[in-house]
Amino acid sequence: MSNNQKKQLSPVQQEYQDIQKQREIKRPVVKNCIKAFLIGGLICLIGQVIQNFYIYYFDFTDQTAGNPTVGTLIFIAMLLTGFGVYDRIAQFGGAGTAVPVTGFGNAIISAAIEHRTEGYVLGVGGNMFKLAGSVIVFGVFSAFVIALIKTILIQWGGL
Amino acid sequence: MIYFWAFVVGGLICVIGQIMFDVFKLTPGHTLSTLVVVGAILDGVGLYEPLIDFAGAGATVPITSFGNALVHGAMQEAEQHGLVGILTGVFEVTSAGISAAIIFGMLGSLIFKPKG
Amino acid sequence: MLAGHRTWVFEQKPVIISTGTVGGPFEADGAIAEDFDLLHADLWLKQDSYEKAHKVLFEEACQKAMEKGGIQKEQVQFILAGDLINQITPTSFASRTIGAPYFGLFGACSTSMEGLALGAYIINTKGAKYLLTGASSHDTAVEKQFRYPTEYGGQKPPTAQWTVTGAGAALLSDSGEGPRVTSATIGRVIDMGLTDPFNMGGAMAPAAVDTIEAHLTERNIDSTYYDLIVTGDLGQIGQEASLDLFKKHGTPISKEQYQDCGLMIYREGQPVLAGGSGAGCSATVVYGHLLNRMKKGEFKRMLVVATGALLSPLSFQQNETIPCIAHAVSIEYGGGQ
Amino acid sequence: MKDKTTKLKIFLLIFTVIPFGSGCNSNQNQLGQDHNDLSISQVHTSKPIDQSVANHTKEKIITKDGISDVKAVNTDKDLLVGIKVDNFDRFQLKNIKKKVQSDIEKMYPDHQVTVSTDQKMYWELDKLEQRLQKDSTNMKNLKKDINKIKSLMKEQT
Repeated sequence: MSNNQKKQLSPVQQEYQDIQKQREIKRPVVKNCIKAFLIGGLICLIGQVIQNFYIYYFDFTDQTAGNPTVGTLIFIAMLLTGFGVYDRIAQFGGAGTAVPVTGFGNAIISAAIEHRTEGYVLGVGGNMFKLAGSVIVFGVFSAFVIALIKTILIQWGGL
Repeated sequence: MIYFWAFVVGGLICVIGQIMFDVFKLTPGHTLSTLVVVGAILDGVGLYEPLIDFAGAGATVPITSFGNALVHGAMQEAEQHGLVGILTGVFEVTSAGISAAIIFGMLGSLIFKPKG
Repeated sequence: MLAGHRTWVFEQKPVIISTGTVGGPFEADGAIAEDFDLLHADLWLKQDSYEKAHKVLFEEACQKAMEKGGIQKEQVQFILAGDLINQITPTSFASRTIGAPYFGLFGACSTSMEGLALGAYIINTKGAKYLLTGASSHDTAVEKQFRYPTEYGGQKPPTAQWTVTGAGAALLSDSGEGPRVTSATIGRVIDMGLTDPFNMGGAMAPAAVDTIEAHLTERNIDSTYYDLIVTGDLGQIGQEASLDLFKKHGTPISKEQYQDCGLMIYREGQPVLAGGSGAGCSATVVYGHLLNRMKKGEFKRMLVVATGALLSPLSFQQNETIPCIAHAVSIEYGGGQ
Repeated sequence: MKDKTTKLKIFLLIFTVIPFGSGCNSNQNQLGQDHNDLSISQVHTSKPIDQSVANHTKEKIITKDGISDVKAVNTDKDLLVGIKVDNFDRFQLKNIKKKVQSDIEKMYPDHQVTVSTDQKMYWELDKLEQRLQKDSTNMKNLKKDINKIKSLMKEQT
């Protein structure tokens, strides 16, 4: 992709891009990965604590405790997003805050809060899935395809 | 011990996300969509369930589990109702996450203003 | 009048008789807070949306400029201004309040100097006696439009720049006391094929270099003519990359005289990554900080080169590259008038 | 300035993480000892509810690979077994469960056997065992508890 674009560049453009590249501040990949590992791991750990709490004190099993756990994590994400803390943690944690389900919640909640000024129907309702929508779309579609293939294979295997 | 593995596995999945951000320069949207599809594929080949058994929340909290849960719901219904079940069952398992996000999103927009 | 292809030399030397600058909380914490006429502790400015707050920013900047210049709003003949929001509504709505005839300008972050160049041209040809020009930006309103919701936890890479919350306006006239606009060079749209919307400085640097070099050649002067050449918001990367380009082209520009508004506005330690940006960045720094220093006699001649990245969220998503522009305006004060 | 604060943050994080790691380790040691001594909880076999079936099951199951602890409770009809599997053996959780289930079913064909690797099962059976040990339950309550656990285990998602 980027190679194709590179080929269309004029020599002047190419030359400048090389100069620019040297001056570009490199992303601290290793440092970012360590931060993502710690923050992401911490969120999952908190998730595990919540999950065990639900299993131990309420009538949930390993199988069924996932839902209340996700709900609780998204609730926490809502509070942190609303108080303007989540984006600060995210600047530090990077993918560590984006990949867990709290990041999914943050994407939806931040869009909802942001577009409140455009009204509840068109603003909040219409923009809520602005960021997280693609996750649902690709998740559902790929799940459909995979389940379809699997079901057909099972049925053929059965035949 | 489950806490330790939840931390490590969850952290590692996030590291994969960070590498997609920083090395491949993908937007969060692209990264998360890819991870969801990967989760769905892993479940399709039967690898995600053992990972959940092993790492607990380390595998269920990252967004990859979303893809896993979508496939799971579809497969459950498919076993009972055949091919039509795939359509009806997709949201069966994941509905909690999505509805929680919608409800808290709406609540959040009632309570909070963006802080900037 | 016209020197070369794209440089105007203003014989009448239009005067900037007064300016008004308004900033937000983040700028109040910055390096040049004392140079703002008005600082707000609240990003909302008591409005119910960021866009409305954005409008108020520019209204207040114009108000301040008129107040300091001792001019009633009925006397203002034109407004030439713009911002970054879709269809530049904040500026248009602010102009509705002021009620003067209005040119809405869009040059992304170069709008401030685009307005000053055009305004000086109008004054120079006696098209008006008093006119207002300026630009504004509001951090969260711009973020909302160009990037993600403000509360979304997207990690910004170190090449990203922080959009300034602020508005700067200048009142121009054909006579009076104050710094004078002596010439302007209008920029071409330059595209070096960069695509990273989180690295504007790197994309805009060639445009700044192109305009500065055109300006020097067409006015037939040396870079030493200016005490200060200040770019709009190239940030750290853009500044270094443009210095590399000057070196390569053999244009002698020293590091000391070459500065950047985006690097001046915030102090060290603020989380602005590669520097400030936004239409309000060059407007507030030039109309506030730099003109104040000029009036104190710290320097006499400066060339302001406001740079703009002409992209939209749509063009970025359609994999378009980022075209950029830079307009240069020379401002002189004291000495040989 | 900025760098220092970020470094500090990292240190803080590491310090919060270390206790978790070490906590886990000590836990593991305990479990290991449990395993070595085969010190599974024994519940007395006398009246009113004979737990010899459960006890015997536990003795058998604990010796299997990958299983670090077992809890079991029985009535005249039901036999509930909660097993705990640790570390990398958890990848084989489903297989281990299946094997244990079929083994116990062979041992006690007259009982309806429910085996689970679920935490909930383990904890609930633990509570039941303690109650049985203290004689603070009777046949009726025990059956009620067991039915409740069984219905919980049937719930999916």
